[in-house]
Amino acid sequence: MNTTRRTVLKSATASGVLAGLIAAGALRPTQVLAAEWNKAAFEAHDTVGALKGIGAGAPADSKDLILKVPDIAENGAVVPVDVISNIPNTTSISILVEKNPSPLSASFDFANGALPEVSARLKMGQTSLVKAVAKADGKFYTAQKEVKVTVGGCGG
Amino acid sequence: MKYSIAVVAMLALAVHPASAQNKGTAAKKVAKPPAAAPVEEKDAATLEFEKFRAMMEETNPAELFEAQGEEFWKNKRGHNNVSLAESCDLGLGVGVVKGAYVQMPRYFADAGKVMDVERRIVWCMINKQGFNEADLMKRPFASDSHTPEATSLVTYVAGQSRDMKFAVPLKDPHVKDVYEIGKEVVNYRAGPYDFSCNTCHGTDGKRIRMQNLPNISTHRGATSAVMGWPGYRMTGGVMLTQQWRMGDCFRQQRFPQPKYLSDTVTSLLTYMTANANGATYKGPGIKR
Amino acid sequence: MADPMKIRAQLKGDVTEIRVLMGHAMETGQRKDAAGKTIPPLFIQSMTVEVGGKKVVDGQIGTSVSRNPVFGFKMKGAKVGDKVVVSWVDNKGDKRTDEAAVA
Amino acid sequence: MNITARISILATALLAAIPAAFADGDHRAKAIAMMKQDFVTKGQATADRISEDGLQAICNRTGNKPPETIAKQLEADQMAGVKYPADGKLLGDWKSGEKIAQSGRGFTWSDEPGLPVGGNCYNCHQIAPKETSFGTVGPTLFQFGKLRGNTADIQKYVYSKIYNSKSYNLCSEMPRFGHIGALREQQIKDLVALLLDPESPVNK
Repeated sequence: MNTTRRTVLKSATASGVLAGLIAAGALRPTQVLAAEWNKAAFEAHDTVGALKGIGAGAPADSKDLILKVPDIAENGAVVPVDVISNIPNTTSISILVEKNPSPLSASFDFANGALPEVSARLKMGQTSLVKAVAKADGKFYTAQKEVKVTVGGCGG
Repeated sequence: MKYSIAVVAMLALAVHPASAQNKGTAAKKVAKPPAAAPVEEKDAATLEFEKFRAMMEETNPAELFEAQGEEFWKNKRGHNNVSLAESCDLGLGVGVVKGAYVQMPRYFADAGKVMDVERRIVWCMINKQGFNEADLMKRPFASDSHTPEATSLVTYVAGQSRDMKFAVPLKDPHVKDVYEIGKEVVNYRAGPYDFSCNTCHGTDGKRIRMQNLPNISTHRGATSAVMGWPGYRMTGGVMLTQQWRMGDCFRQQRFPQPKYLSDTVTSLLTYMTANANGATYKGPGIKR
Repeated sequence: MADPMKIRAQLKGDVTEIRVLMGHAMETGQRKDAAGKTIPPLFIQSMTVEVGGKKVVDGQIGTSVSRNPVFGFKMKGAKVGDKVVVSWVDNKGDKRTDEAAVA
Repeated sequence: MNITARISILATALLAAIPAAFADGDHRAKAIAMMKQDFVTKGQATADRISEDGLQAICNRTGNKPPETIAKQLEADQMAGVKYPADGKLLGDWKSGEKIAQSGRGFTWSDEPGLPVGGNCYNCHQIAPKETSFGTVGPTLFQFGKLRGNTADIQKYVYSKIYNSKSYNLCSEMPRFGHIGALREQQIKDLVALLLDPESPVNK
């Protein structure tokens, strides 16, 4: 089903064809709207590449983008990250971990009443900056914080 | 969506008062630690870890295993095609799970033994459902690719004692005897490093690296040692039981391996859980 | 087959909080097994949240999201009883859809 | 007579003379019998590790507080077994000492046998100030040399303490790293340097 949808999206760019499929009930609108996985952005090996991949060349620092992360993560395998955007008309939020092999972790688009905020849990290989990027009115904004990943003992 | 920033910031602080404090400590830390700073930073780190744990416990992946365990408990399974719900007595009557976990280990006359929850569940799987014993012993603990059914079952049964008080029946002389034996196991030094359980867990306020070490001879320490088990372990992302935990302690003690579901492990669990009697169990937890 | 998700959706004032817990290995493709063989990547790539028949969140994720992922979202405009449908698809085409109601 | 033999003779004599206050013989006997049944060899952690040696038996039966006269005698025995480097040099390289102090590997059933083992030092002690993830089972060793100096006597004390902690305190919680062959001579020298070398970050 997933493959079908992709094939349709790739081959049938003519909107008329899509509209026909929707009308015929072959596809639900939401599925049509779902974008292809952004391979270029997620597989980029540095932040510059990842930002370029999501269309955010040089995002501006913003105090209105709130990034909540622990100062020290007890375990790099599970680092809780909360992002809240107070920037008006925010439509998407992405989260990046600078020193991970592929920095882009996740990217969310919001619609239909969703508030521009998200909480997620990420893996971090080492102490690194965590970046949030928000898109609002076609512009990109960013905020960042360092999370220390500690050496573990026994126990747990 | 166009709410004022000030209001949102206030709301954020109200919801997460800790994050406000946190900014204070972070700022202090940046102010360059002098030579003796590590001790101060340790305290900040401990606070930070507690916050981190609280965040993680909001939504604990252990819930996934509780749900699986419930299926395993209620469905007819095994060679005898019977469910544990209709055949297994955890000490409060056949099929009763509510409150069973916090009253174990306990003595089971049908088995002639004091058993902890995992031992009892596996005993029921073998003796009531007709599972093959050797199969259940083969891979008793969770790995990346495999979570034993007994682990999910323990997680489910434990979840059914959430917010109830530990009440290991120490008045039962069988249980008391095993408790006293457990106390001796805790004291016993052996192996190349001369370690006993007490080397790390017999004094208040000690740490290994950043890990706090509960003093299991005290009510407070024993409570923190049994709390949060079974636990979802962030390292590896697997669900693990106290049977695993005790074995891994022995590994780090440089001891040989205790057999799965051994008397030794039951005796330790009896000692620790009974020392925690009266404390309220919070349900399956999350571990480093 | 993939394990069921746990979905919680709660209306507090006029904001609905949605939390989703997914059972998934989220293999990065960089780890090695005991035998030293690389474990191939296996991770959720996309997820959606629909409430009352409308898509509110459309997410794409990579390998660095933790094993057994947890996500939290918030929205306005939902009411008690609205159906919350969460779906994910991983890089091998495995997928899962579960639902809950706003409480 | 070798040391082990001597300890075991002394231990036997002592065990017979242990005051009744220390004896909870019934449950202890049951516990030991039970553990001998329950533990199995895994990897390098062989089942026989569950048996006490003479020193452990004394500490186990006296709540780690053996009568003073006997403790002194046995500590002296442990001290007699400490082997010092043939060249007489006790101060190694603090940089490799730091690495050894960081490592907690060795002797568990999941460790590969034969590899150099770690000192486990940071598990229990604060040492160099840069490492903030340190344990508190043992005392802080920060500024150890700065406070005590780097004299021949101190070097000898540190070397023998790491080699066999029980030569100073019979029921010390610290492993006998040299005595059991866990740390090699050069490793112990490097740890001595970590604690005493004026150039070591411990003493800065």
